[in-house]
Amino acid sequence: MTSGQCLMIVIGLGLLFLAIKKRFEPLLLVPIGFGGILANIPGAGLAYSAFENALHAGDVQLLTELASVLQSSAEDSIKGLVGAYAHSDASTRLLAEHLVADAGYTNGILYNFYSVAIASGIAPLVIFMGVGAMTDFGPLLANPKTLFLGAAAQFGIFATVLGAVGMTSIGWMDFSLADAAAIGIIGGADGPTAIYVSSMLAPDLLGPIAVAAYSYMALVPMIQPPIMRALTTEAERKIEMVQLRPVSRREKIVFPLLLLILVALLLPAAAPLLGMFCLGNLMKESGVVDRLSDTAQNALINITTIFLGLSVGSKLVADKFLDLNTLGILSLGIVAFAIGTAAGVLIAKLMNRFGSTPINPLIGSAGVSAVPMAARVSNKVGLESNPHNFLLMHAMGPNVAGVIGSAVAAGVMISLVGG
Amino acid sequence: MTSGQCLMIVIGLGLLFLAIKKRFEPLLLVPIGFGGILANIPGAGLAYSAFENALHAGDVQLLTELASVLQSSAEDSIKGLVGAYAHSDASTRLLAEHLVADAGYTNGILYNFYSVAIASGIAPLVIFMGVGAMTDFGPLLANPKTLFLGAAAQFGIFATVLGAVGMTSIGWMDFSLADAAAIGIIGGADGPTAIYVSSMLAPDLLGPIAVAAYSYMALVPMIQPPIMRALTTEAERKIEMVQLRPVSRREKIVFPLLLLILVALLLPAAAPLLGMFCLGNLMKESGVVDRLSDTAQNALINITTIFLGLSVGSKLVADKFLDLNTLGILSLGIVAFAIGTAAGVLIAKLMNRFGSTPINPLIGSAGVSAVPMAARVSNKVGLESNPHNFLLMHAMGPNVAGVIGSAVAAGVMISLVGG
Amino acid sequence: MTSGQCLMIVIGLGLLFLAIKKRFEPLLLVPIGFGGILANIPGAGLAYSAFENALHAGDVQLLTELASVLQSSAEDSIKGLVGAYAHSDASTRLLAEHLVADAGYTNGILYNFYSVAIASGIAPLVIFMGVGAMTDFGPLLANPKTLFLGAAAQFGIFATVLGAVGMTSIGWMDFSLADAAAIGIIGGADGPTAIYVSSMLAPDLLGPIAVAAYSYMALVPMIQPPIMRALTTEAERKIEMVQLRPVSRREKIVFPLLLLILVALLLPAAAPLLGMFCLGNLMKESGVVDRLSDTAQNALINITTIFLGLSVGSKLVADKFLDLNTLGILSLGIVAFAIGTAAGVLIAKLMNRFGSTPINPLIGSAGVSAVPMAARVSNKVGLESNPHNFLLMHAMGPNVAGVIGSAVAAGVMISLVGG
Amino acid sequence: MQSDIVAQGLELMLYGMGSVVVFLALLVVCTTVMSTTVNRLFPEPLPVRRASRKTAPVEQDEELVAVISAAVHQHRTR
Amino acid sequence: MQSDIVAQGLELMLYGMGSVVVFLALLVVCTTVMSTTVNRLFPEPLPVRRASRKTAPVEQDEELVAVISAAVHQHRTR
Amino acid sequence: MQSDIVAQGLELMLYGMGSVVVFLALLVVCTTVMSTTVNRLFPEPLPVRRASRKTAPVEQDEELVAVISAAVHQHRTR
Ligand code: NA
Ligand code: NA
Ligand code: NA
Repeated sequence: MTSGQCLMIVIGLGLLFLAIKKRFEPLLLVPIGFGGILANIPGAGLAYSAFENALHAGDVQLLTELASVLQSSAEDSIKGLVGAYAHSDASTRLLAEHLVADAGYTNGILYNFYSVAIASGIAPLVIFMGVGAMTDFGPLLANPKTLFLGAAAQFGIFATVLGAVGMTSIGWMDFSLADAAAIGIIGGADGPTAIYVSSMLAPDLLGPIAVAAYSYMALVPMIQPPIMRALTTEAERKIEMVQLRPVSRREKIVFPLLLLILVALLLPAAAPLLGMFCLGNLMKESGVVDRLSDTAQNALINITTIFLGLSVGSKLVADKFLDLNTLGILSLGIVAFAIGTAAGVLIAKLMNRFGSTPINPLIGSAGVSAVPMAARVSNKVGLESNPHNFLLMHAMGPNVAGVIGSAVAAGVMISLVGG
Repeated sequence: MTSGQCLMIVIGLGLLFLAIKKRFEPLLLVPIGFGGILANIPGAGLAYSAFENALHAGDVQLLTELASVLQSSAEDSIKGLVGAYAHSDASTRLLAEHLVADAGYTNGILYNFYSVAIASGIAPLVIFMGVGAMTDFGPLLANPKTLFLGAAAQFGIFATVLGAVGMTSIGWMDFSLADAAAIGIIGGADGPTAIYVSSMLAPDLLGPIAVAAYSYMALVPMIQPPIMRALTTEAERKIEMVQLRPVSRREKIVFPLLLLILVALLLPAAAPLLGMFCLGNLMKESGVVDRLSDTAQNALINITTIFLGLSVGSKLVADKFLDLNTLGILSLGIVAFAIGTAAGVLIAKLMNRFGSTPINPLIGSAGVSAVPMAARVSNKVGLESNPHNFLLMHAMGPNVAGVIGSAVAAGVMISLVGG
Repeated sequence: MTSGQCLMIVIGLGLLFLAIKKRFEPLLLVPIGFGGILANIPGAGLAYSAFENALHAGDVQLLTELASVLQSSAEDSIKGLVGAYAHSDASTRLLAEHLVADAGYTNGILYNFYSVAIASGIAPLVIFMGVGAMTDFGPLLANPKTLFLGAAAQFGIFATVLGAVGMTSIGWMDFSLADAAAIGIIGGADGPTAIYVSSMLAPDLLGPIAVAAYSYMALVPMIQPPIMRALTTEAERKIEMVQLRPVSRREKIVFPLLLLILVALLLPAAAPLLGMFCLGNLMKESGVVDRLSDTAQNALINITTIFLGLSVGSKLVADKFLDLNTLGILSLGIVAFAIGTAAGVLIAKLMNRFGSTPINPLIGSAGVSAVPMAARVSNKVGLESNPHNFLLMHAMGPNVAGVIGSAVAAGVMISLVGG
Repeated sequence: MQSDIVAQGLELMLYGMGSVVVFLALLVVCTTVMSTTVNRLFPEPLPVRRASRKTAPVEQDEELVAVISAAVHQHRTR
Repeated sequence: MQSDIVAQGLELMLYGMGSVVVFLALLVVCTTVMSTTVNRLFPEPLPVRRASRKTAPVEQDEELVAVISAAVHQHRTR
Repeated sequence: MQSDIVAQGLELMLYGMGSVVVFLALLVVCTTVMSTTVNRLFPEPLPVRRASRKTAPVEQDEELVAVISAAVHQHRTR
């Protein structure tokens, strides 16, 4: 066992501790942490492809053959051959895979899970459908202006992109623009969106990005309140908001379709994410396919979550995770959360100044999404200043707006950087 | 956005309206309609393969390379290259796929769903297993002669095949024999059977065939009653039937096995469909695997339905759906339903004339299947003439016989035309 | 229909009879028996790959082409071509597959199920996760010494390996060492473990091995009692055991992680099986992911069981199952159970002699696993001698230890023989 | 060729409809024979048990409903 | 090249944040229009039905709770 | 060669059975150590809580059963 594998197993156990004892997003961190341990079992190769397993365990003859197929010099290290493989064209890769298969090497089981669940893009989309089927757009429809708060909080995403490229330009890290975009999405506070984007733009960084996204989502009750208190006055925190109007069932049915049409017209790159989200929501609100909606919210999302978590865990393999970049990602991620929170609160203050109906700026922080944790934080901080002021339903508006906002940001990233 | 895509999105919204507002088979038409909208989002390419996405978005150099690989002239249009690809042998296709993959194009998500769920044949079979687990053969076993009504109603299928080839021979349409067979199956009034057959015999027509099948199944309460009234006298509609004998649990366990053995001996091409159907029914009736039976009727069939619906939706992409043939299919489909209904009623009248026990000819129309809608229609029309005459249980016999009948017809089609 | 197919259909019906009427492990034997019937439907080719279907149905020209691709003489029989295919390298196989695909042959549906569910290793692992989520390690933690009984009962596995190679050496059978190892695992009395090991070491024997494993597990109440009575005295059977101490929730959470770490350090080849088992158990005991644990115990394990059963059934195709080796496997399997039972009882007697706390040797037989049947047998036989002596909870310790023991044995086999 | 496809269609119709009718007719015969055999060899030991299994919860439910409605009545008339 | 990536990052930020704001602003407008239209054309026929559907079980539950707690009370004070 | 496979089988048996016993013996040791450590460092704070969590619904159920059976009794003896 290398020291790296040992360290990663300890990190996996640490994630399990946080998930089980501290209740940090346990639904994801239990399978991720466990998958991380499985991925680092020495000699088992569960997280490696057949090709990587052959490189780690193969004899000299096989390695020489592979090197000749990949037109790489035979003295190359494993890393060299992996690199040569990655840069070969598809037919050369196929040839190498044949050699490896004939020598009896197979994909590790976590590698298979990753291919089916994440590389194909299916698991995050299915989870997004389930989240859609659990989302109530009522508060958002009652007060559509809160969509601006969901937009504002996405500033954390783009500020982080700038931070990542800045760190690269001063030589601290080595991120490409695609890497920076994927790292920024951590600030969207939305697990499946972050996984979807990084599987497309920066699959190598998926492990740390997913771990950062879920960990910081769990830390929202610790990260946000100081920022919220620092940026608001006591008087602002006491603002009571007018009660939300009732929303008709028809509006709730039409809204996901409206959103879908807007996406179709303006932002096709966000269509998979927001499309599946809208489908889930439409299944729920239409009231005619309760069977499907229930399954999307239960059996299907649970099954997918297990395999998604294990697949993310497969990216915690030591030689990919233990890297200076991971530290960079973790520190950029928390900055993204902080900036998003601040931007949400500040824009809420601005809207309050220029709008007619009063807005408590504390609900601005809920715009980062992290549903429903961030909305609960808004409510809790509000109650500290005014024990009769329940902001929860008001904060749900920006909260679900934040989900839409970061999916839109994801679409923009993919269309600008991934093309 | 092309006008075709725009029209298809409107059609998708129309299907959703019918599903949600009019309750037209919402379990399928919600995902189909939604998938149809997703498939037509301009620039997203969700319903296209990597190859098609490359053709739509690729630069001149890639297109020239592809043309040379496919030995097609470089000036060919997209349609020409698609045709050349379809007629190439497997290794040429593989080569083209490599080129496309190296250029960074990937399959759309709906295309992937279609490949996994429908092209493999799995989704319709799994749904058929779930339907089997929900089917009660009791009324059929109590009165096996009603199987003849299930046979008679399949005449709609074969009459429609003749109609389709007739339309081709006079030049209105351009259907091959395989196309005609797949279109005819609409008359079977059985969604998964229609999808299964057309995925094998006419994948290009799967979109309109599935839409027609589910739409007309939802329209059964409007299509059937006038035909039933026209073909029967008031006296016939008043006929009361003798009460069904109780059926023992043993009979219900042996029946699916008997049906399976008969299929095995006589009609292997129907074995996948009827085999999965019998398995579902055996799981239910055996009473020893309630866990599996419950899952087949709930989580599994619901998950499969979502992906089946989206996959069918992927075939509603404008440049494949908007075609004169679609109009032909829609009009042939409704004729198939009408003929099937009429045949069922007429054979019931015939059996009534020559048999000893009275048969109300209204239950003949239930032979088209469309479980349990058609049986309810028989009951309702019967009650109009004789308010004390409940035909529902009597009509369930031909109703489930119709499922078997159209699966048998499907097997015959596949073995005769698909070979 | 060949006589072999006819016989196999009768065997399939026999398995269904045992499952439904005699309640022999119905959850597995219903889908296995049904799959066995489907696999032997003449002309349907449901259990064959596209290549095998082409060999059975193809014309002379195609067979000649295939023979030339596989560099086999054109006069070869089907068996010859299958052998040539199996021994070709991956690129030759790909070429043959292209030829076959171009000629319109496709994989049978059961063959597809087998590839996805078993050949990939996923289904047995998912079932093991579900079993882990249903397992209570409390009795084992209260009395860890019972792990030795779980170890002892695995002697049946290795004695059977010796028996299989012995039969080969005297010429009765023709088993390789890998075959012998896979056959031995039947003695582990653990369905998914047996399927997992034989899918890796002896896929050709998977059918009879799985059928033997599940049949004998169902026969545990008949196989074990005579052996238990023969090896113990009345006085020993009357021994009352001290009540088990309560086990804290923390211990139950730490135990699966402890087991995982030990596996990671000492036996990576057992990591997939025991890893998924521990994950399931951790999900249950942690109490923070009840959604996932419930799904793993219900929808997910049920869905997987259906497809696992059908996939095993695909290996009951006549020309692979009807073989002298099958008889050898069936007879070796029951010997394995008997030896495992005896070894468990004898070591329990030994521990009783040298240990301080009394152990009723009847709980030793529960070490073969077959959870919870074997533990119930221990309890029942104990009650015959002392009607106030409830051994059930005491026997659950060796019972779950037996699951761990045979998974460890599986890992040893795979690392020694499969490498 | 165009009349050819019509001929093929006709053939498909005749052969297909024939197969469906023959298959289902055979199924009628086999089902009737099976039902007779099963009911003669194993005369209804199970339907009764099943019925009792089914009615038990219904009775319980009825009882519960009776009890609760009685309690409601009592509650309202107090 | 290193300042180049910063320039690209800035561009991504401006264009991206702009797109998000424009898209969500448009969504605000469309949603407002949609809500107004829907509520004008189809004035709440459904919320009421839904409300009744929702409240029905609640009322029943309350009644049940009342009945049972009454019974419990009676049972205890006996 | 035929005695060869027997030799291999013997070797597999000895090595395999040995591994199983050693592994499970080690598991016995580790489990015992783990249980002692856990119970010493964190003396049963949880089992109690859990027990209470578990028994609560049972008590409620018993109460409900008591209430309902009382009502049934009352209902019958009226
Ligand atoms: Na967000
Ligand atoms: Na039908
Ligand atoms: Na065992």
